Amino acid sequence: MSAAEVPTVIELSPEDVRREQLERTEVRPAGQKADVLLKVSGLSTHFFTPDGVIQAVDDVSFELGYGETLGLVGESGCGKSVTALSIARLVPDPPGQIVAGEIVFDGIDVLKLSQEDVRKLRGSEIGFIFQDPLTSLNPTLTIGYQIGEAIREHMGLSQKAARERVVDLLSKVGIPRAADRLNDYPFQFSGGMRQRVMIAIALSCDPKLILADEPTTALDVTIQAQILELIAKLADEFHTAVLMITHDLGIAAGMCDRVNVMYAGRIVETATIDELFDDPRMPYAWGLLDSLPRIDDVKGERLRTIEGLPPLLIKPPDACRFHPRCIYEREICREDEPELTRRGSDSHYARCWATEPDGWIP
Amino acid sequence: MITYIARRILWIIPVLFVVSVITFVLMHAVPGGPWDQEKRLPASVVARLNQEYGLDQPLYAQYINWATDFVTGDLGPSYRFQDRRVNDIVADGLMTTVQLGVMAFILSVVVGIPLGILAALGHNRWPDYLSTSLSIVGIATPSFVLGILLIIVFAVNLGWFPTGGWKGPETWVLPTVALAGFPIAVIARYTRASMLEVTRKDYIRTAQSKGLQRSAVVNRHMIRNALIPVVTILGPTLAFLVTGSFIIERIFNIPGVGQFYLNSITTRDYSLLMAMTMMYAFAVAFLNVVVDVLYAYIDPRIRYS
Amino acid sequence: MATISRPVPGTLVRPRRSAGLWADAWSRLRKNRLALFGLVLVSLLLFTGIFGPLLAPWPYQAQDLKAVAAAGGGPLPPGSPNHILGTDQLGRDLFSRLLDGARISVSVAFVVQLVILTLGVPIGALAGWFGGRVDNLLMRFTDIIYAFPDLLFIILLSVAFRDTAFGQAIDGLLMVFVAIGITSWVTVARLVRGQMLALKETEFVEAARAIGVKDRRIVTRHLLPNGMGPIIVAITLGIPGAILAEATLAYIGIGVQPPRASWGSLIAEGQKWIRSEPHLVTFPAIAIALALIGFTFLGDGLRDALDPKLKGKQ
Amino acid sequence: MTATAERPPEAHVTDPRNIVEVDDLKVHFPIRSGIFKSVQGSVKAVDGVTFDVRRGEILGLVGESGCGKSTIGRAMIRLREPTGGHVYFDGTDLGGLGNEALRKMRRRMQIIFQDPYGSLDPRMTVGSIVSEPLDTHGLAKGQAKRDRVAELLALVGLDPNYVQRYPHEFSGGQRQRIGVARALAVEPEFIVCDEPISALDVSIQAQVLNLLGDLRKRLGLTYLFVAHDLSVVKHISDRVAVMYLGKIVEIGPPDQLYSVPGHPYTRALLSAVPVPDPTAERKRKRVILKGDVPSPVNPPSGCRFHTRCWLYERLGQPENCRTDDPELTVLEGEHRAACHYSAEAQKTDVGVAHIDDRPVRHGTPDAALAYLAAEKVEDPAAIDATDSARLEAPIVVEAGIDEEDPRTETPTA
Repeated sequence: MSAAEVPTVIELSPEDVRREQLERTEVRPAGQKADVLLKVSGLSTHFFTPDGVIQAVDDVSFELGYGETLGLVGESGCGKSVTALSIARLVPDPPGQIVAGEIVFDGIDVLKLSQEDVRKLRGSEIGFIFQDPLTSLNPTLTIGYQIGEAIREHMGLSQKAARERVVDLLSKVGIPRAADRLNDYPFQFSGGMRQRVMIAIALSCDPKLILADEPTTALDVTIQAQILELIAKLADEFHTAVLMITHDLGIAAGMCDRVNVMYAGRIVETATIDELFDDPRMPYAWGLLDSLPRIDDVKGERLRTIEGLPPLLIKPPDACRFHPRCIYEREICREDEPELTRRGSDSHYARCWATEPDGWIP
Repeated sequence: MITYIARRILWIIPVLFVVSVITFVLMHAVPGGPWDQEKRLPASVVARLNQEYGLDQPLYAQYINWATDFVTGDLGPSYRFQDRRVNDIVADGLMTTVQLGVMAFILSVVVGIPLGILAALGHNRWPDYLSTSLSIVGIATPSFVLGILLIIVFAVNLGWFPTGGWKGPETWVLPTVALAGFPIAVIARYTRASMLEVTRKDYIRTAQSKGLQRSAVVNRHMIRNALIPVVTILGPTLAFLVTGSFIIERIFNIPGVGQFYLNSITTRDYSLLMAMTMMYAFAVAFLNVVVDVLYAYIDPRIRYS
Repeated sequence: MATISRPVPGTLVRPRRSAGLWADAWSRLRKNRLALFGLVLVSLLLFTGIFGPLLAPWPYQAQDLKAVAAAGGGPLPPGSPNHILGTDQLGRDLFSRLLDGARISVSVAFVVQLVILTLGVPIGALAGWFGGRVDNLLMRFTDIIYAFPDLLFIILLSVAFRDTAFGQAIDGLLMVFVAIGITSWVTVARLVRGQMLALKETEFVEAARAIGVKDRRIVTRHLLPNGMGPIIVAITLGIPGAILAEATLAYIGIGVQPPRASWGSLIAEGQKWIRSEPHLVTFPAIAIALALIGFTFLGDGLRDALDPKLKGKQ
Repeated sequence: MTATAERPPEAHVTDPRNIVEVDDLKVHFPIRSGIFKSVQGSVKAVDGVTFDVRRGEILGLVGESGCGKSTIGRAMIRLREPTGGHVYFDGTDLGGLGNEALRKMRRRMQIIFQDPYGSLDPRMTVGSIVSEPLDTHGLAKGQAKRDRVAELLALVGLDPNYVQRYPHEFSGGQRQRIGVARALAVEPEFIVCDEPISALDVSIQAQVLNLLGDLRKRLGLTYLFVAHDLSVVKHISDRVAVMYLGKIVEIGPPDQLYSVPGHPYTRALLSAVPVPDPTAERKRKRVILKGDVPSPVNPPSGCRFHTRCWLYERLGQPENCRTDDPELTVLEGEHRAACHYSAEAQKTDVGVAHIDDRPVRHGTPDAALAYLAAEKVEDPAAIDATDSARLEAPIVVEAGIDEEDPRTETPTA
């Protein structure tokens, strides 16, 4: 894809052009085409604020297969939510804008669709589960109405058939006495129950993809366990792919087949879940894993931490975005940005000079 | 919910009681009385009148007399218009004032809310600028100025409407518009701000993520939620319409009850003043209850708690 | 001096040094064109209110009978020699009278808000801080004041007291100011109470209590400074209401007495001449409008600039 | 303490090894409703809790939101007035202290809050925030105060030149450090850490956790560490207490409590915690609790957990779970649990199975550690409170607290 094809607002620097010229096919092994539900390539979403341009998502590429659960892991502000919103073109505009990239969902180029066609995709083919189930549900409409809305919009069911489907969905997500609760309002439910309602909304039209944006962050652990199990079970039952956005590596470990680690708007490592945990190839991922206190820790051991703070995305660091916090950095890290390159297996890629085959850390 | 309404309605009683006591005491505490008119009456006449109207009794006794009559629906005799009962005076003008207030209220809601919604939907584009300019004009123009301007332009210069009176629909237009100008502006501004606030809510993003049509997102998700805070300013708006109507009545020569209020104060027409105050206080308190109930109706979180 | 951990490397969240929230608010306000326009209007009003008599070409009550007689006995139109905005039928210079009106409006703004501040802030603060019975009592009381139809109550107070010793000791105009103040302090009291209640529950106030900071100091040092923003906004946005109330009362002949000129009474006088000399109404009306717009824009701008919702988030 | 002298002597005998003793503490919040706003009931946030905190230990307190853990923490330093029971701080009944005595006592006990945004006054500079405790207790004035503030900021790892800045200029982790500096200013003995890291990002959490651990070693502090994250609590605590619906259901040393939990709720919690290890996640035996936590207004009769208890179901719903509220009873040594069937609970392996076969610790690979050693690059894990060379290296404090610098008058001005 050339720079001219996408609506760009900012001028591309020579460095950007060079990056554009790199072959994307190298990033992902060939031969998976038929199974790919979602292919994101070179996605950049920027926010144009009075203080400057925030490069929330910058040159992000990944693929997601049918029925697969892919993790998108990173700290707050690393661009994982914006990535999800970009896929459904829900980034608030202004100030946000998708400035570059290509999103192919189920064979459709999402960024080329008209507003009306994207709308038809949302809710029917792509479902959303948001972080805070209290604020994400409309306080003044009954949950029966809120679940039925998308069904009536996309599936064209009759009032009665839609109602039946809502009751069915509600019992599927584990809400007791579903038929009696259709006319209740969100505030009459507990946090966990509200999130079940959100899941019912996301699943209401049998979508091919669910974008789950920190779906359990606002919940207690026992409720989190319920919700995670429910998502896993239903994703399996409905054969739905899930993009699981989380900051919690534990959740990723339990839920995902593959994981993308994001840092400062970039994907810095992508691997199967086992590869990431057994042989992480990027100091940021090491740091994340190291800094988690664990139930099987030896008591009193100091945690190895990542020093410093994530950068401001108005002016991200040059070259490798992690280098100011990295204790392994060398001159090249300050001068040139590493690409996502293959490590070990066809599914394992990392963006780090130090762990390149000819790097200083084998 | 029913206990809530009951509590609010019961609360009107002590409010009215305190309002009546304060007004009663204030009124009697100041010098002068209903008989101090252009020509001085002989002291003996004043004494006789005082005795006849019970004004020679101690203040608390007078209050009890008044309150007993008030509770039984007797507003007492007018001191100024000595051949008339206050009940009759009020009955004559009340409907006119109520009609004016209600029409102005409906006009401010029917114009103000859509104006605010349009402004928010066309945020930073011409509908916004148009609506905002209109509301600035509304806020910056006192009702008496608006009244005068309307008379000059539409009654005197264009001759479309009569300059005053209250004798049919064509006489209603200008006073209603003059009275509603300010509330329209306030409601429109408030609605706009509230709509813009709602636009940023998470549940709007949820609604969009369901792939609803824009009209559905706006109509079902945004407007209803945006109107909840707007309802809270309807109370003060109503109060403004109730108390502000007397000046419009004056400008347009409308035979409502408003004109009597000012008169009753200057002439110390105690019973008329009390009746007017109680009526206004009741109207304000009661309308506030109505607004709160409406609020609860729109917002299920309150309805069910 | 010993240390355990090293200073955290990495930058501050805000790369630029800022001089505190007030400075931040000011920089936000400066970017808001409407608010700046409001600020200009308000400054203009304050200036003319304070220095009006020095600027006025004539005393507000002086009658230029010669000019009136020369013009045929009626009011002079605007642009007349010596009378830039014309005169009324008594030959009094409209511009000078408008300046006097500005003085009255500025006094309303000040006196009324002073009454509101001295009554509303302490009472609201007490209710919010102590809660319980004090709070209940105050809130019931404000409910009652709310139920008084305020404009009528102001009329009742100012007319009824006009003839008392108190009313005669102070200016009739002052009486109106006090009456307006008495009817409008409850709004601020409620606001302050709400602020107090909310701030009382914040963790930084809890932290102060945990440290052992005395109650009085918590109120003065933590609660009031943090509650200040909304109070300032409420006061600013309350001023147009007070100016409007005064003008309305003056229009019906209550409060300011001739020969002094309030914008409201100017309109009432000019109304008789509206067909031949509309400027007698339009100029005071424009003056009122500019004052109301000025305070409203400034208040709106202040609200946006001080909005706590924008704080903490980037 | 003069205030205690006015009261009749207490029957309670305190153990000098304990810094805080909590005796049958209850904190209820009244609910008002109806036409006349009468009290209709109460939220029993803390409902009869007894435990001790030893000098120098870290007692972890875990539970889900609304279980009353934060309320206990606050009641222990009398930021909440208890409805019943007593809190003894170093032998003194806090409930019996008058205002002034309590104020003085506050020098000895402090709190660190969860929300790094809400816990710092946005209108005060960092300097005034940290020096407020010094002013309040008259601990330092003038130059001494400025030096002390700089020292405190350095202690928590902040650049002392930041005294004139405002909280909103800092990130969450840095703000939390300011909050720690404020708490340390009075040189307290006991600190309630109320979820101090749960609002922070993962990598920042570890920084603050290390800081708290280091400070405790260096200053000999005692913590009550309130958290909802079992892994964090295990990492830092000497003893752990688990709360459910206003009660402590299990308490004991982490080794025992995490490997042979005696309460079915503890097991359920353990099994619900996501483990950052895909192998363990696949292997673990989980119980997923049904439904939500019941309302603390009307807690269930008998054992409060029985409405959601998997063991209760497995044992065929024994009657005493519904009728008798179990007391905390000793399982082994200091390990106590409040369950009629703790023996059965301990027999299962529910929730803890994943701990067994975890030989590998993920994270920085050996090759990288070897590289660090060879290059003599500082490894963040190596920095420790016991690192004497580091402790003695003074922080060079530049302009900002220098008397001659015109930019800095009193930070508290």
